[in-house]
Amino acid sequence: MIASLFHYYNYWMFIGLMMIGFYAMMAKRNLIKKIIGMNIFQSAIILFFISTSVKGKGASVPILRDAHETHEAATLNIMQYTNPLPHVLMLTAIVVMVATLGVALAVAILIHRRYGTLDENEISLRR
Amino acid sequence: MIQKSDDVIVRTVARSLMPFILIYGLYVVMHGHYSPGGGFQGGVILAAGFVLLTVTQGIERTRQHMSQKTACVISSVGLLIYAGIGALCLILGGRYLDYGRLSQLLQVDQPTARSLGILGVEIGVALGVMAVMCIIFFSIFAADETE
Amino acid sequence: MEVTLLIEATENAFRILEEARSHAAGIMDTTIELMAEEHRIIEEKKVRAIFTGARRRRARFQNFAGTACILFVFWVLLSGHFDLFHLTLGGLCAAFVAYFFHDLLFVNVRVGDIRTVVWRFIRYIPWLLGQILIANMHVAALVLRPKMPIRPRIITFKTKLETDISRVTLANSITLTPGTVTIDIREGEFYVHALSHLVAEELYGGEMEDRVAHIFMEGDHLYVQDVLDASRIYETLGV
Amino acid sequence: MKPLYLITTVIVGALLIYGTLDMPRWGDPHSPASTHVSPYYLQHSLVHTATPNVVTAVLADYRGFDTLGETTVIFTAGMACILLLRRRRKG
Amino acid sequence: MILTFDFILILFLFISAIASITIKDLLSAVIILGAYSFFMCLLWAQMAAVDVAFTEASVSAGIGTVLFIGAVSKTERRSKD
Amino acid sequence: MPAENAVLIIVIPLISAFLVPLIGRWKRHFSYFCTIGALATVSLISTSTLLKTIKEGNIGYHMGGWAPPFGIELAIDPLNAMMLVLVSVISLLVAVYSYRSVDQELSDRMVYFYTLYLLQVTGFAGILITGDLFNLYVFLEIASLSGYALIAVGENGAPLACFRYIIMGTIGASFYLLGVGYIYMVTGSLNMADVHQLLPALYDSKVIAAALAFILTGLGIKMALFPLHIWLPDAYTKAPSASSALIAPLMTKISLYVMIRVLFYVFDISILENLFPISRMMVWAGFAAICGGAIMAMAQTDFKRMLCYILVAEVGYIVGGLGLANAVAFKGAILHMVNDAMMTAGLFTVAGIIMYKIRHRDLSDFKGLFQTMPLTMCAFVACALSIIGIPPTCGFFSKWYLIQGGILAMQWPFVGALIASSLINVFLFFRIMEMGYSFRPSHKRPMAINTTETGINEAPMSMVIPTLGIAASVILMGLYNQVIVNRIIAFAVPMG
Repeated sequence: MIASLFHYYNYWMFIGLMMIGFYAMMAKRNLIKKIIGMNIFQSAIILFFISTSVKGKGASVPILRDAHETHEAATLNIMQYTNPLPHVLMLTAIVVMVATLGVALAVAILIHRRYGTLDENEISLRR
Repeated sequence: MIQKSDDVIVRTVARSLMPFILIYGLYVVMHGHYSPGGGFQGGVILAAGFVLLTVTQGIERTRQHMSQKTACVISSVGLLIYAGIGALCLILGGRYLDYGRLSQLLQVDQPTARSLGILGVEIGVALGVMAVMCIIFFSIFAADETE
Repeated sequence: MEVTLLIEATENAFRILEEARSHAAGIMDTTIELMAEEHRIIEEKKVRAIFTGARRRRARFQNFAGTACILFVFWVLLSGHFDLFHLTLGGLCAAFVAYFFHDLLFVNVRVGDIRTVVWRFIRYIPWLLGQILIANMHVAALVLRPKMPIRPRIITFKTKLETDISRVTLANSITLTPGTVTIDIREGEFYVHALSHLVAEELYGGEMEDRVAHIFMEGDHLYVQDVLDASRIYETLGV
Repeated sequence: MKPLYLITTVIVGALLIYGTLDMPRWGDPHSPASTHVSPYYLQHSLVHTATPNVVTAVLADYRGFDTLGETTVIFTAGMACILLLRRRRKG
Repeated sequence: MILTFDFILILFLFISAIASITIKDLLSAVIILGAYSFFMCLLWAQMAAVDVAFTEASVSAGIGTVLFIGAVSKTERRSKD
Repeated sequence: MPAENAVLIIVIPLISAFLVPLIGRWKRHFSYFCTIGALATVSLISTSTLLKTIKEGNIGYHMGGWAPPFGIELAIDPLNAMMLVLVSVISLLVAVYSYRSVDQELSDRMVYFYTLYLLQVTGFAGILITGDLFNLYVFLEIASLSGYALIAVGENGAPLACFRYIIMGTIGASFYLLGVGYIYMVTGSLNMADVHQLLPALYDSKVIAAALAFILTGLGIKMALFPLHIWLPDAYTKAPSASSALIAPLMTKISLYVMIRVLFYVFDISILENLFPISRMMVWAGFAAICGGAIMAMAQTDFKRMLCYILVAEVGYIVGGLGLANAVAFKGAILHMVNDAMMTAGLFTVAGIIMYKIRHRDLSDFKGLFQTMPLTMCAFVACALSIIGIPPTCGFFSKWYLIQGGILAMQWPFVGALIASSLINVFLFFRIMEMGYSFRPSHKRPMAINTTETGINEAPMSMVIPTLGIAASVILMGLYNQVIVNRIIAFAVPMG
């Protein structure tokens, strides 16, 4: 159990962060708070993906050190570089995150223009 | 409406810092091959330069360099560069986004052609991201005024 | 009877004279006004010509070239790739940014000659570094003394500098010097936080302000540095 | 309503933790994620694309279509902001 | 892998995440969210994902926070929860 | 260049979406013609692709020339070729239809509306065509983001409804992404075909169970499966009529398609029995959705809102049909997916026309419409009969397959719910038709001002003709349903 805790703590950390964001998305009544929760939620998912790319001790940034590295040398050195694929995916996910953020904030401003408040309870009263 | 900052130090320093921010953004875009960075990061840094210009010099001054309309055009052009490079590869007889085909056009070997293709794509991405970030920023910050 | 007639005639004559004189004075006044107006218009035209015509174009080109050079040096410092391809890219980028944003680093409307300003600015830097060194020693001495005789205070003084850029240079120079921090500039009034009385004394002396004014060639004042420069010339002339 | 949300959160979290129990342990260099596809990129990116930064090579070339999509996402967000926040001209 | 550094970062992450969703002043919440993004970016840089960390630092901690501040200043600063 | 067709289907709307803001800056109305042109081309290309896949089999297009597990693959089989035709045709018809209502509702922002419209179609096409799990997420986000914007420009309550949709939709997409992450963790691949080969060895792993649960929940939110449907009625009711006519029929169907894709092409058909009682759960979810949707639909007085709840019920049919896990029900589910997209598109366009003419869409506003708007009501009747399931229309055949499948699988509650909801639909639509026939037009209505002597006051032809086209295709698809089932769907059914 202790061993598994040691091996998996990183996954569980991301799950904890994600649940904080998830709870804020559902339970908070202020719309900006919901968007903050959304941001936390999505970046925790990105943290999970990044943690799949880690390769133990000694693995470093996936930028080939020797710009003239031969094919064979690269094959030998695979363990020295972390896994680049999740990084690529998460670059995409970060951009998607900020795009969603922009649209959500625009809609929140639109709501504030119509109802004069951002609180869900007050909006349902003023409808 | 964003007025210009009333602190003369901030205003002047931000103004003279702006070209350096832009050149740093372009550096990040162009050196994505060798160091961390690339179109998105560079584009966002470029956009951050305009954000700095707006919050220090006021929105009127910024409009001389980047207005909502210009940003709209630039974003379309940036994305057209990306999609157009892909389509160019298609026209040259390869698969979509197969930059290796550009080697016939540029008279270089395949890996270099791919590297140049990546550079072109990154420039397109940077233009698009910069313009769109400016659009979002302007629309949110100028939300209560008429155009 | 004649006497009264004579008196009347004299009075009339005087009145006519008076009227003629006032008339003449009026004409003179309007002439002077008109001349002043003309003079002012010519002056204005001259000033506008400075800002719009060939000089402005020249200033713009100087700005563009200066910005491009500085940006290119910055690029080379960042890049670390010295092959032709990357240098060309850097040159293109620098030219691109400089073309669109040449009025940001330097102001387009300017009276003095930019080369002199740059040269004087470069000469200013060693003096500032020396000043910083001295102030460092000073503050270190203050702090290391067991009694720690620091007496923080905010001092204000009115500056005679006029342009934004010179004010900012002065403010940053003050901040760079240990022991003093510029908090705010409001309508020509500097608010500086100083560590002790002695540091403040130096500020009131105003040498730094004079030197900054000298860099940016701000007229109307006689500056210490100008006198020093001139004295050297007179020395060489042997006057 | 709040307890309901809390219960949902706990259930989702528990399901996620249940899923992690069979995963390769953290930082394992021999996990499938690090051995199936990604070594190919590390080996070949320099030969194929002359780009030492593997992330850039994968981003713009091997998975270039993803990046096109992602740029389109950003473009969509920009158009959406204009569409939503633009106000009619007065007069 | 510097384990202590990792733990401290994760601790900060949790603190800032909880703080940003509980604080009632929205502007502070947004700034704390920026700090959260920044800690996240440090954590990723520590996991050797430099590109992603760079992107997060510029996109999420930079522009994202600016957009949030814009939205808060255009709407309202107080929140009831 | 036949293989290039696959990528052109995505690239043409994409490039024209980038061109539309530039052209629209020059002449505003050209954006509309540009949209029409792009969508017409896409319809032609996708039709030819469908014919080609039927004749020659599946197409795999390797993006950038990289072989599948390393690059991104576009995979076309008869099922998604058919969906592509459906999407492109419906979006073309709705685009033609949309001009008048967009001009009325948001004339000054028309350019951006059509840009987002094209991006929406791009997103749909990308979701359908891609063979990569992560690429699917990217296109899902394109479709969702443009959908949010198209919905939020609607009438008064639209931004609030849209905000709920954004929150729910983001949770859904993030759950999908998490599921993909879990799959990637244990397989190391993102290509669907590759994962399909790697997965069977891992079926007893807890990771895969959690991944499947998260993917299905995420897609459930996107397709508005019953307990997760709460965002749908508000959002689609308040949306502008042009965007609701595009998004409402297609978004749910596309999510359903992704679910089919994930369940049967990424996972295996055996997952339905082996992993946990997932098929049982799907049938019950479908049952709950049918009951909930039908009952809520009865309580509505707003026509568009009623349609939204019917949509929820229809999603229930398809999910339940997939859960029945036999060939007949599967055919029925896929056929119903296609049919339902057509008939809901028809009904939403009719709702848009009524909205355009009368500015109201309460059920009471249908009074006397058969006299004033005969063509529109003709289309309405065709689509309504199809929703109810009356023989010559296509809705009957898919329901017939579904009921057969239910009987084969001995799922009596599901069959009962199907029949009951058909009866409820009879009640709902015959009430409207009765109103349309028997009552005189009410006088308080603003449109009754300029009726001609015959009393006909039809909407503009650019709106009516696409609606009639959809109605005609509803009937045609009913008549030729054997062809569709035997030639196309039979290839897609995994259990033969």
